[in-house]
Formats: sequence, C-alpha cells, structure tokens
Amino acid sequence: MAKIVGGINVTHVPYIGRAIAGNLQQDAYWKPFFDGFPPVHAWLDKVKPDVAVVVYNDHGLNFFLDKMPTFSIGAAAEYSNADEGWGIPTVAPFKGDQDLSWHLIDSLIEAEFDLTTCQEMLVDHAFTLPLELLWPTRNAALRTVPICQNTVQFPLPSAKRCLAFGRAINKAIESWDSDARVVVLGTGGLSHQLEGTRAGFINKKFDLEFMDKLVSDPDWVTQYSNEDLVELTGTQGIELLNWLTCRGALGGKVKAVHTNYHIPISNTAAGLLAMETV
Amino acid sequence: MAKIVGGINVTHVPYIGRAIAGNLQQDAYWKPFFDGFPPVHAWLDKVKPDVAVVVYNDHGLNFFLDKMPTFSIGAAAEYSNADEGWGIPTVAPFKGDQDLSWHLIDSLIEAEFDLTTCQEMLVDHAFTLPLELLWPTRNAALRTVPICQNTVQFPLPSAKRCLAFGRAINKAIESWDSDARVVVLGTGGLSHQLEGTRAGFINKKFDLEFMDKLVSDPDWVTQYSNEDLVELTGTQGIELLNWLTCRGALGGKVKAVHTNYHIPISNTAAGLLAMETV
Amino acid sequence: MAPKTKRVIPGTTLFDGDMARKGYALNKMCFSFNSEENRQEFLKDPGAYCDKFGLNEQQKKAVISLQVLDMLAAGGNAYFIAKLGGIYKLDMQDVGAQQTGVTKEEFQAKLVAAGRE
Amino acid sequence: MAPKTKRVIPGTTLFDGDMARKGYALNKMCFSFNSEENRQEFLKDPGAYCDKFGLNEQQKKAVISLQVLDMLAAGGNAYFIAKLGGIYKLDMQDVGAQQTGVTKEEFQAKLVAAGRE
Ligand SMILES: [Fe+3]
Ligand SMILES: [Fe+3]
Repeated sequence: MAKIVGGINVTHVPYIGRAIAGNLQQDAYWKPFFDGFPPVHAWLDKVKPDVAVVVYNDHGLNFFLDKMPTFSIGAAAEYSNADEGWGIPTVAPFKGDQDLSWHLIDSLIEAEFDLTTCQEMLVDHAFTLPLELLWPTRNAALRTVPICQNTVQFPLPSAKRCLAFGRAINKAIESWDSDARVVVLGTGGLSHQLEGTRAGFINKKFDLEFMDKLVSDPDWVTQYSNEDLVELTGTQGIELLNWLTCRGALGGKVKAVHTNYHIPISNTAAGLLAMETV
Repeated sequence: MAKIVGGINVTHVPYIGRAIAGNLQQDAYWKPFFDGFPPVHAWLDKVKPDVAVVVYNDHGLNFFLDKMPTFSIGAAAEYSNADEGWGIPTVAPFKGDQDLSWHLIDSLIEAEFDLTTCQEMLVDHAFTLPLELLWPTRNAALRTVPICQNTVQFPLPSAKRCLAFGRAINKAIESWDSDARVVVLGTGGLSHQLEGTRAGFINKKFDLEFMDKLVSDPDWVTQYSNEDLVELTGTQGIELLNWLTCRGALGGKVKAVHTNYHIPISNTAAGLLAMETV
Repeated sequence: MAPKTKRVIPGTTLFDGDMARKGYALNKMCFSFNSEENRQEFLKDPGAYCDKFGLNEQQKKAVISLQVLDMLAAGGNAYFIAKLGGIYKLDMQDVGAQQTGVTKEEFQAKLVAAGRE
Repeated sequence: MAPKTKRVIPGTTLFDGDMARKGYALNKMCFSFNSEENRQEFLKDPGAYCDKFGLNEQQKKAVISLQVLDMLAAGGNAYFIAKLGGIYKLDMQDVGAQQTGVTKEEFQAKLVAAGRE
C-alpha cells in the first residue's frame, strides 16, 4: 500500500511568481520568506515523495461561476498552467498520476463526498507556485493530483467538512495498492484580505495559534464557522481551509518538521508548515 | 414557508420530442404513453404549483467529462435548451427561481452536500421533455430549479446518498421563507440499456416493484449497489436514481395519485408516477 | 499495481474511470457534435476530424466503420456515441440492432415482447 | 420574502449568493481577461466591451472609473476584479491603498506593522 510521508502547508501569493522569475530570493524583501524553504527541501530529499496531492483553490482560471464545484479533483495525464491575467509568468506543465486520481475518485465518492471530476484541468498559481517553491529545480519525475476546494464563492464547505474530506483522502491514499510515497500539500493563507475597507487586514496572533493547533489538535478549527474564520483571518485568510484538508489527509498524529511565518508578502501573512506522519 | 405539493417521476426519452413536435400523441405507437398524462394534468390543475424543482441527469449538453459534477444545481434567471446533436427540436427557455436556487445552495452545502453551482446552465431533453409532457400548453408563470445528478460516468452517487440528498432538499424547501407551492420532478428510466450486447434489456418485474416501493418504502432501494441496479435495470435504467432523489424530496409519507407504465418507447420502459404529499 | 476486481455484468461494460480515461479523446470529439458546424466539418473529412481530436487508431477505425461495439471497447460513452449516430440519422433501435446482431425489426419485436412478460 | 439576517463583519462583504447573482455579468467580463486578445479588445474601447457582456450602468461606471469599492458594491468578486487590475498593472497594494484611502506607502507600512505586533 502507498505511504503518506507527510504534508506541507504553504502560502501561494501570485507575487511570488515574479520573485522566482526574477531570481530575487536573496533581496531584502524576499529573503525572510525564501529562507524558510531550505530545511523543507532537505526533508523532501530525505523522504523522497513520488507523488504530490495538492489541495488548493482555483482563482478563476479553470473554474468560473457558471460551474463552480465545492470539491473537484483532476484525473488527467498532465496539468497545464495558463495566463491568469495578472502578469505572472506561465510555467511548464506538471505530470499527473491517473491511477491515484481514479482511486481517490472511487474512494471519495463511496465515502459520500460529491466530487466534480476533471479529466482536463488548468492549474493556477495556487497549484504551481508551491511546487516551484518546494522543488526549485523541477523534479521531472514527480507526479501530481490536484484537489480543488471552493474558497471563492459562499457558501464554502465548513471547516468540519474539509477536515472530514481530508481524513477521507487519508484513508483513500492508505488503501491505494501502490508502493508510491505520497506527500500532501495544502496551499494559500494565512491571514489576508484583498477587498473592502478592511483590505490589508492581518491577524498574527490567530495565525500562530492556528499553525500550532493544526499540528496538535486540528479539530480545534472546527469550532469556527466560515464567517468566524473570515472575521478572524480575512476574506482570503479563509484559504486556511486548504491547510485543514491537507492536515486531515495526514491522519492521526504528526510532528512539525519546520515552520516559518513572515509578514508581509504582498498583502499576506506568509506561512510555511511541514509535517511528518508519525 | 413554502409548501411541497407532491412529486412526479417520468421518463425522458429524447424520441418523445419528435412525437410532441409532430403531434403524434394519438398515433397507435404513442397513445398508450401519452394517455398516461391527462390524470396528472388534472392533478396539477388542482395543486397549482408555482415552482418545479427538476432532478435529472445531463447527457452531454451542459457537462462534459472535463468538469463532471456528482450533484449540480442551477442558479440562473433562465435556462436555455440547445442543439444536442441527435436531431430533436430545441424548445424555448424556462424561467428560473433564483431565490429558491440560492436557498437550496445555502441549505444543501450546510447539510454537507458538495454541490457544483451553475449561474449559467443549458438544460437538455431530460429537463425539457418532462416539463413539456406535464404542461403541454406552456405554463409561462412556472419557475424552475434544475438539479442534475451524475448517472453517466461511474462512480455514481449511491442510492443511499441520493435518497439522503432528496431528504435534504425536502428540509431545504420546507424551510424556504416563501408562500410558493413547489412540485418536485424526477426524470429518466425506467429499465433500459442502450449499449453493449445486452442493448434492449428491460426488466418489467423490477420496474413495477420499484414503483410500488418508491411510494411505500423508498429505503428499500438502498439495499442495492449501483452495480446491482445496472444489472437489474440496465446501464440507463440507473437513471432511477433521479426518481429516488425526487421521492426523498417529498418527505415521509406520500400517496400515489396516478401511475402509468408502458413498454417500449424507443428502447425504454416508460414509467410515470405522480405522488401527493400527505 | 494489482488490478481491481470488477463486477461482471453480462453484455455490459460500466463506463468507469478506466473507460473514461481510455475514451477521453473519442468522447471529446463526440461532444463537439452538439454544434452543426462541427458535424458538417466531420462529414467533409471524418479521418481528418478524428486526427484533430487526437483519436488513436483503434478509435478512428471504429468511428469510420461506424461500429458501435468497437467504439465502446475503445472507451466511447453511449451518450456521446449517440451524437455521432445522430450525424448518420441512426436512432437508438438502429444502434441496438447493430450491437445485438439482429435486424431493426427483430430488435423492436424483442422490446415489444419485454412488455408482455 | 423576509431578508435573511447576515453576519456583519466590519469593512467586509462576503461574496455570497446575493453578490454572485448581482455581479455575474461583471465577473464574467473579468474572467474573459485571462486572454490577452480580450484584454487588448477591452483597452481599445472599455465601454463597448462592458456592453458586450451586458454590464449595468453601475457596473460600467465602476469599471471605467476603476473604483474597486464600487465594483465590489456592484457584485464584483475580488479575484475577478484583480484580472481587470492586471490590465492597468495595478498590484494588490495599489488596490488595497485605493480601497482604504491611503497612499501605497502608508498601506505597506501598515502591513509591516502587523508583522511586529
Ligand atoms: Fe489565493
Ligand atoms: Fe436519459
């Protein structure tokens, strides 16, 4: 059976795309952010995942409001990035893992998650940038499965539903008849708000507690409604739901391998949390 | 609060479109089928619904396999029909009910159904023909909400999941702050199989028992897996899942108002079952 | 990876992930037949139209010879294949007869008989 | 129908069904800005491009005057509006400064301060 080696939660601000393209990693603005990654690179070198399951949210590239799924999953041989309209560079396609995609689809629909299945799927910065950050030299052998959650249009799935979804993903991966080593990513957050007169809102205190609790007691998050989470973390801070699903996918106990937290990248509190399954 | 007056389950074979367009209702081939409807028309005249919630499956008009939802719901002001490629006439658009659509979306996502929401949606023969059959003179005041279930690509939602989905629709409609009278439709079936060397398969015995049990004990259906149901009713007979969701949406007890069952229309056992809430 | 055990239903192949994956290009081509313009383009040169959608040889051969069982074996889905059938004005009883190796009249008689049981 | 009671979050409007319904045409136009060709067509005649997507007067005025708070009030979604911002090379700190009525430097300073708390 497949082995889940651990999970990594990481911010996905589009602006990072320009820093990577421009090689700005050691500039004063970017250094505190990019310096968070080498310990995670070292851990990935050690645990050597073959597949990355990436839990993220689309920002209007693959999905429009004419067909807006709560939970969707890719089942393609390859995933292309494309022009998102805000001027960040388009990166090369990523390899899929159709065996795992269909195993997840079969398992998750049986577990009563009402997926939208995507045999073609464009992946936006929320999928590509975390992979670029975690494998700065492209790992051409790495296979991927995109899992997309609606954090754009209310009503969103609740924290409770996302954690249960993550736990069902855990069961599914663990029942996959394969010798693959799987890492799960959750992307976005932490606190930020792009729109309205509260634009620029950040909540360091909550973010730090959230990162802590995510490791030790993820059910803690489910005390909050999505309205609570927006109030606490901003309209885009709610992307922490992707972190929660990723955490659920790691199963019962994990230990933190490395964390980093830096304010600001663009308008965002940039978090990084790598966890190993125990 | 809104009132659910009852529900109607009815076949949706594309071929019916040609019979309606050609005024063939009294031809020998069509008469046993069309003669099933006048008692249901009389019942509709009595219960006077303002809104029809239509549970059906798309056959490759609005959805392709690039974005294939398990459960989707329309939230548009109007729903257009379009060319489906098999030469049946295209009919005029149907009016939406956006208040009910969004109330359903809010309620159903809270109840942990992972909907795909559609602010634009083409509706195919499985939506249009039942409405044409039930209101042969177009009721221009009738508002509609399309709810679409995947019966095309396995894995499909289980009978158990569909019945629970229907029951959640029931709760949602009953909590809708409106004086509207709502009828629920479930379309498709009954037994038929279009493809493979078993094409033409029909199971009258099962269909008749199914229609009976649907009224008195819908949970009876949940003893069957979807594979069982395909074996019993054919690859397209599985559209009976739409009937089951419709039945769930009617709540606890119903009484049959009228039934009709005729073999064959095209390759299909054509069923009709009108139920009143009690 | 060990093959999953699948439910066997006589004369029937479920359109599941394995089939959906195999048939994607074929079904995508058939989905394009919702448009009259595309249907006309197909009719002008079926082979070129198949190539445009990246069909493999098995799929292309099945399409050009209009063999429904072969299209199904190549991953075709019944609903999408029906759109191709529509181009040639084949109805569901033509398609049923072809797949079961009987005449249309025989196929229809079998359906009528099912109603008498 | 009685209005639902909604959670009030200061300085924040949730993009919910009511907003999604109100803003559909505006967001659909902004979704089209994923294509460079469409961005160029918009720039040639923004008013005509708005009309093509059926924007109402409130939406059109907000787009042409590039007032983000007005676009939000007209049902715009932040992610889709950002694609319009991209056409004018506005980054998220320009947009944040505009909405909060401060200079970009002041907006940035506020963000940096949030990291020191
Ligand atoms: Fe984001
Ligand atoms: Fe059908």
